[in-house]
Amino acid sequence: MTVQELPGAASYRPTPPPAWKPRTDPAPLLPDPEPYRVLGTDAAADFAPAVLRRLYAELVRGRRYNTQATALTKQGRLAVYPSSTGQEACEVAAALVLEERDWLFPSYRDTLAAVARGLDPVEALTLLRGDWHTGYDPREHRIAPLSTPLATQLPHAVGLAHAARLKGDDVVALAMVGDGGTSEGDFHEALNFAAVWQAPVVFLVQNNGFAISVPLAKQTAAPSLAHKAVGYGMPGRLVDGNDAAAVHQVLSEAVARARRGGGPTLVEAVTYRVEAHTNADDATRYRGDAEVEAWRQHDPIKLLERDLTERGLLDEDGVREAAEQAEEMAARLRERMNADAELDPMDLFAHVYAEQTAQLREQAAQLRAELDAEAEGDHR
Amino acid sequence: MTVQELPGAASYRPTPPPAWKPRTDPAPLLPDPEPYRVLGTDAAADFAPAVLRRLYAELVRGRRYNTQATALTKQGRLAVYPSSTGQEACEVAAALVLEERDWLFPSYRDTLAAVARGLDPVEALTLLRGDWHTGYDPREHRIAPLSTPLATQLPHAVGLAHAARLKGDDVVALAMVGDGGTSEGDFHEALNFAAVWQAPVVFLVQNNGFAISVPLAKQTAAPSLAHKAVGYGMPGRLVDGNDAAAVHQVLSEAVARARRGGGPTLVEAVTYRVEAHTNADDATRYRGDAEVEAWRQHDPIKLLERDLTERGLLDEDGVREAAEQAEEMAARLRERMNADAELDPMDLFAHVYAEQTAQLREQAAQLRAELDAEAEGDHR
Amino acid sequence: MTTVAARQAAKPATMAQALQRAMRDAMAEDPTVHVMGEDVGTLGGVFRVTDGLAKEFGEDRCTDTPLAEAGILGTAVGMAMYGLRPVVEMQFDAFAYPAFEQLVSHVSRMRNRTRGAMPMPLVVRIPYGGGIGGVEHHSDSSEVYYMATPGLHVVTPATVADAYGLLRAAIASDDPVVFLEPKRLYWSKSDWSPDAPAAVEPIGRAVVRRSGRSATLITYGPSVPVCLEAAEAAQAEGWDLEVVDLRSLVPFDDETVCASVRRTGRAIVVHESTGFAGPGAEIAARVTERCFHHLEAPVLRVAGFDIPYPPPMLERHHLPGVDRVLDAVARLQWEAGS
Amino acid sequence: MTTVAARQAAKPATMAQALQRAMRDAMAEDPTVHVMGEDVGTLGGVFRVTDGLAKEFGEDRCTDTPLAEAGILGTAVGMAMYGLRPVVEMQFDAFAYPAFEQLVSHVSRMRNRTRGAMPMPLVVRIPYGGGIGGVEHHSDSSEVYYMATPGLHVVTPATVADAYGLLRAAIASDDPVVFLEPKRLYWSKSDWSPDAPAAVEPIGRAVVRRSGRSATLITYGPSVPVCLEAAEAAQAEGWDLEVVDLRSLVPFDDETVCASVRRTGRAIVVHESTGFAGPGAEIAARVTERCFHHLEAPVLRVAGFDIPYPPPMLERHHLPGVDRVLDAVARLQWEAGS
Ligand SMILES: Cc1ncc(C[n+]2csc(CCOP(=O)(O)OP(=O)(O)O)c2C)c(N)n1
Ligand SMILES: Cc1ncc(C[n+]2csc(CCOP(=O)(O)OP(=O)(O)O)c2C)c(N)n1
Ligand SMILES: [Mg+2]
Ligand SMILES: [Mg+2]
Repeated sequence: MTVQELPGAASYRPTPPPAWKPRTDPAPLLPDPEPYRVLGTDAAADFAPAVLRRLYAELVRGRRYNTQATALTKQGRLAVYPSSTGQEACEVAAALVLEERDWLFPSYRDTLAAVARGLDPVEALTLLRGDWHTGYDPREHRIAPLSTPLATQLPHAVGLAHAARLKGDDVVALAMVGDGGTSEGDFHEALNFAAVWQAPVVFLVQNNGFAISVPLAKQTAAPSLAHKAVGYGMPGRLVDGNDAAAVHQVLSEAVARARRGGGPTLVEAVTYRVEAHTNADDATRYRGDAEVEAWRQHDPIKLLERDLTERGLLDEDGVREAAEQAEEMAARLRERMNADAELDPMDLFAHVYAEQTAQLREQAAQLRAELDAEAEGDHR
Repeated sequence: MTVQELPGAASYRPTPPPAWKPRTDPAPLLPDPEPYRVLGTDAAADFAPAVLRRLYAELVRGRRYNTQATALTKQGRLAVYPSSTGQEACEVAAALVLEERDWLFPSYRDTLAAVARGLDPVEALTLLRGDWHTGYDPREHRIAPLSTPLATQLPHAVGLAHAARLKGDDVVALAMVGDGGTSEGDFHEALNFAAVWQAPVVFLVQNNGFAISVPLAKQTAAPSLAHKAVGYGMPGRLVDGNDAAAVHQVLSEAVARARRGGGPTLVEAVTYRVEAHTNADDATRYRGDAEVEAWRQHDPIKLLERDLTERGLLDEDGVREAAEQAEEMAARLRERMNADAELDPMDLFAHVYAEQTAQLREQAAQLRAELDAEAEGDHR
Repeated sequence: MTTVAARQAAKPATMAQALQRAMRDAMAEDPTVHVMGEDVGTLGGVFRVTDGLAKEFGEDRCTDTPLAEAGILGTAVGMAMYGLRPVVEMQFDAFAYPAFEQLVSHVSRMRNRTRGAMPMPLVVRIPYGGGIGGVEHHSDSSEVYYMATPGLHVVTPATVADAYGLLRAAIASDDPVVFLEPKRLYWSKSDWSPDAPAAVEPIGRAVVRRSGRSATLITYGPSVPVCLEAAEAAQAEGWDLEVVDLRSLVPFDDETVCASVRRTGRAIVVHESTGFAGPGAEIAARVTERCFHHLEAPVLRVAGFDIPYPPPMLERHHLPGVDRVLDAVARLQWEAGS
Repeated sequence: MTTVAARQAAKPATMAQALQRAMRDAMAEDPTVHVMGEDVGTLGGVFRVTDGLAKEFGEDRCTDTPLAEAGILGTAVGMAMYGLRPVVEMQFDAFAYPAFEQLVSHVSRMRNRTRGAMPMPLVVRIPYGGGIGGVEHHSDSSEVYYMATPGLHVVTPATVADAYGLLRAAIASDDPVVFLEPKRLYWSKSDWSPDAPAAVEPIGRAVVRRSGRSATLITYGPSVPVCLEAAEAAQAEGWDLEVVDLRSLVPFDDETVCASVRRTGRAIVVHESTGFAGPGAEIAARVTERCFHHLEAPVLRVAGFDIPYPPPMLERHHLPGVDRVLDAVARLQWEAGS
């Protein structure tokens, strides 16, 4: 059986209008008009307490990670940091819904998702510290390289998921992108390939209201970003991105669907970027405090904390414990990031090709000579 | 009032989920489940007879144009010809719904649309004859250059329509693309810009079942291509692309909507490419005769002829007259295309820049010398 | 254009400010000039080069677009077709690549395709080059891709005054111009008055930034200050270096460059871009073709290594600095000749 | 790999057939090799280069993709990340431009980015060049864009045997290879057996196609036959020309090229691509750097003019033909030297 013959892929057949047949029913593909919520609703009662507790611990750690990383930029220990403060529910849920064999394709903002998946935070921050581009082995962690060209990681996720499926491996890829990234052609092409190939991919759009300074209203006129799904023939789901339980549930369902051969899903998580775009950005230029304040009231940690507390799943000790663990992580991170990275300039030539070309050997020799001269202090 | 403040553009505002407000209603954006039809339905009775007659004459001429152009490839008078035989209803309707001040953005297959709009067929065929790229002044005819990179003309149409609107000109752009072209990133980006800017553009997708050899089922898994519209926040319309009256009506409505500031529309016309992709293609490699035969029964000329005849709007004389006019056009075209194109090789350097650079002057002099030597027969 | 009375005194200004002023003046003079790109409106651009334009001219003249570079350039093509003069900003060098097809397949060919009937008077502004500690994809020197594409002009300023003058000339040009802005010179300052550039020549002329007799350094953009510094340092070692700032890579000013090389008999091309098939290849090849018998030594190239742009902590080893230029000067076979 | 017994007798074959055979053999030997692109499956490609592969190996191994070049290359990247070896077909040169960002920003940098942890063993096959009467956008020589991008190999065959050998080598390579197929040589024929290429060297070696003492023609791909013909014609005028077929533009075989130029003392680079910042610029510059004191004349370039590719009826004036090569040979300052 080829992929083209798998269910779903071929449902759209050109037939002469005289015999026009009903094609894929669009109705089930359309998102609900309201973002799905769990916390504060009846659905919360059914939610596994262990998962909620795990989410809580990770959210608290995640927030601390964000503030620590931002602090490191001020100390010159990171070149730049795009914070996901306020978006931790998405970051953490994306990591937790995956099995070890699955793959995560983060966007440039999603170091936290990588860390929540278990990646060493120092390795996750290598790109942003500036000692190398990718600080980890993507295959070891099944986390694609963090990289800045927006939406370009989405076709990678589709190709990888497709390859895994061709090989018969039970692997799902979860790919993250921002609201701004949905405007790129790569978003379109990735979703289309995924649907045609029925690849086991989940696309998670974090709609945080802005692409740097550009608000969503200048990015799209769609009813919601999730509505884009129907145009590819995949289901679109809209979820409250600050409700960790809801994001976890919607993503889990999408992952399960992909795993059982049901094809891709597009999930739009409505959230908000509480901090500036990066430490280098001045958000006051394009938005007011009132909007930010409103979103701070809808904070993912507060939402979950309230629910857990009300249901007796979290007490003061639990809160303190989570905070302490987060503080420990931050202290370790601070300490390790304060150590200077060990760098070998000759690495510049080491990995351009599998085998160094004669041309690069010449250039490496030149740099070697320069470094030696510099070391001997006899260079100009 | 800036464009961003115009109605529609800003309807999608990020608001915190606690105060989630109803956004653009997706329901009116969704296409009907069946392609819209006029001929053979009650709607035909309401249709202006003059328009139907005009459509008929143009369809007959268009078909003859297609067969003539294909014949010219066999005689070596055209480098290549992508025929729109079977798709004449779309080609002709696209041309007729526009006012003189409007702009047409054809895809590479749509020389017929350009001709139906009034362009000299020899000028329209210049690209395919090979004496130059664009054989006409796009501004004089308000027809963008016919060009092969698929879907790249769509953002041009959006930019032009947007510019006209900024200038306060009452101009609509109609852009054509194939089903295959909808997979390109440029399609996505163009539709998104159009919707955000509420540009007066109509996108006409001719879904003719194939992109060269690739059938629609390998191109998309969407319920229909028209369903892509909702993801951009514009209406999607599905129409029987062989029903000239239906295409004319749906496009007219979309043009009118664009003209009154209502923004862009995506129209999918379901049709069929009856001939091979081009004269160089062998369609038997990828599809059977039965499918082609079924579509021949749903021929746009036959459909319209039947309707007109039944309603007494066309008799044998009318049929003959249309055929004669078409034959005349073909004879003139044949004759003119049989004359060798007049070419000046020095034109190669004439239009690269507004002012020839010194570098090109050098190179032009080199070619001049070569040509002179060649003329004197003293070159090697 | 400006009267003597209206002339402003020269004051310290950054290159970013001069660029902003160039757009502002062009927009004020010509209502068909439109600025567009990601974050160019409300924010004023991530480098603040478009600061204040949206406020002064409205969002329809300085527009925050959706995040899609092919769409930005593609719609700009359509706007130019209707008679506007779009000035497009690509946020960073590597983020211009999605627009490559529109640039190569349409922008560069539209005039030629239509036998001059449909010119493409648009400017693509691209902040380029390294030295600012940017993470991957934020420091590319992509000029050779554009140089190798007939139909485009390719221009890059090295001084505050040229930033203004060249951008005005680019916007005024009836042909498409890829306008490369050296990121690390954005904050370079010099005394400058917006009136001065009335004297700036149209696109296509190189300028001798420093006269010398021993050898010619041919360079442009971010490497101009490096070469000037190297020339100063070389003085101590007995070399009197001439520095030519190309300003325009296309068209190429053979006249100025060759006049210098014929005088000095030795030349080095210096740029940040990778060397292999980089801009220096063309420059060295054409100078050699034209000045062969004046050359005492082969034209050398000092360029970035032939590697992907390095991470911030290693970029100083990649970028051609003063020492690397001086090393090359030393290799110019001084024993051989004059 | 093949035993002597299994060797097949050489028979006339076209370059297109040899390329098809290379993919077929690679797919048969290695189940991770996947062919993908527009129309490569059922149709066998618009040039029939993938003819029969889908039938033999199934549509999952030779896949008709949706019509989106960035998507094709982008998904191929993901497939390579999972351990496959995708062989991607771009239908024509100019239609590879939409994939430019994926190629430059990811394919070329992935190995370096991950310190070797994630190699990109993929091949991008691109039919390129003119001379087939193609309409606009169907005849570009885009090789310099790829040469200027570190991390890519760039390869192009000129013979039927090399078409097989180089494509096998490209598919076997652990690095990304841009494999440029000269369209107008697709139907060129020669006696060839699929066994022979066992002897073909790995990527990176040029070959002397014709020995000579007077001057070296450095060329590749579609211009190789032109140069060989020119060399024959030159014989009559008393010039004994050597012809070097580069085969691999990256890595560049300085050894073979420079050995030849040092011997002959004169060199001309010949290619279809536009000259300005074209491949010949690098070749001329590096040959000059390395062989300066052996050169009796500057290295000349015979290239396409610096214009957008012409319409079919005018392309013969643009393409470097035998006459233009001979004119350049005549300009090699014969009075000056040896
Ligand atoms: C292809 C590309 N274009 C432009 C940029 C510059 N840029 C970096 S982040 C950003 C905004 C991204 O917005 P969004 O996708 O909403 O993600 P968010 O920053 O909100 O997480 C832009 C324009 C880029 N990184 N890549
Ligand atoms: C960007 C680009 N990629 C590939 C091609 C090669 N090509 C020419 S026509 C065609 C198929 C187009 O199919 P569709 O969009 O459905 O239009 P149709 O031919 O059916 O009118 C392809 C792949 C091209 N012209 N442009
Ligand atoms: Mg965002
Ligand atoms: Mg089609």
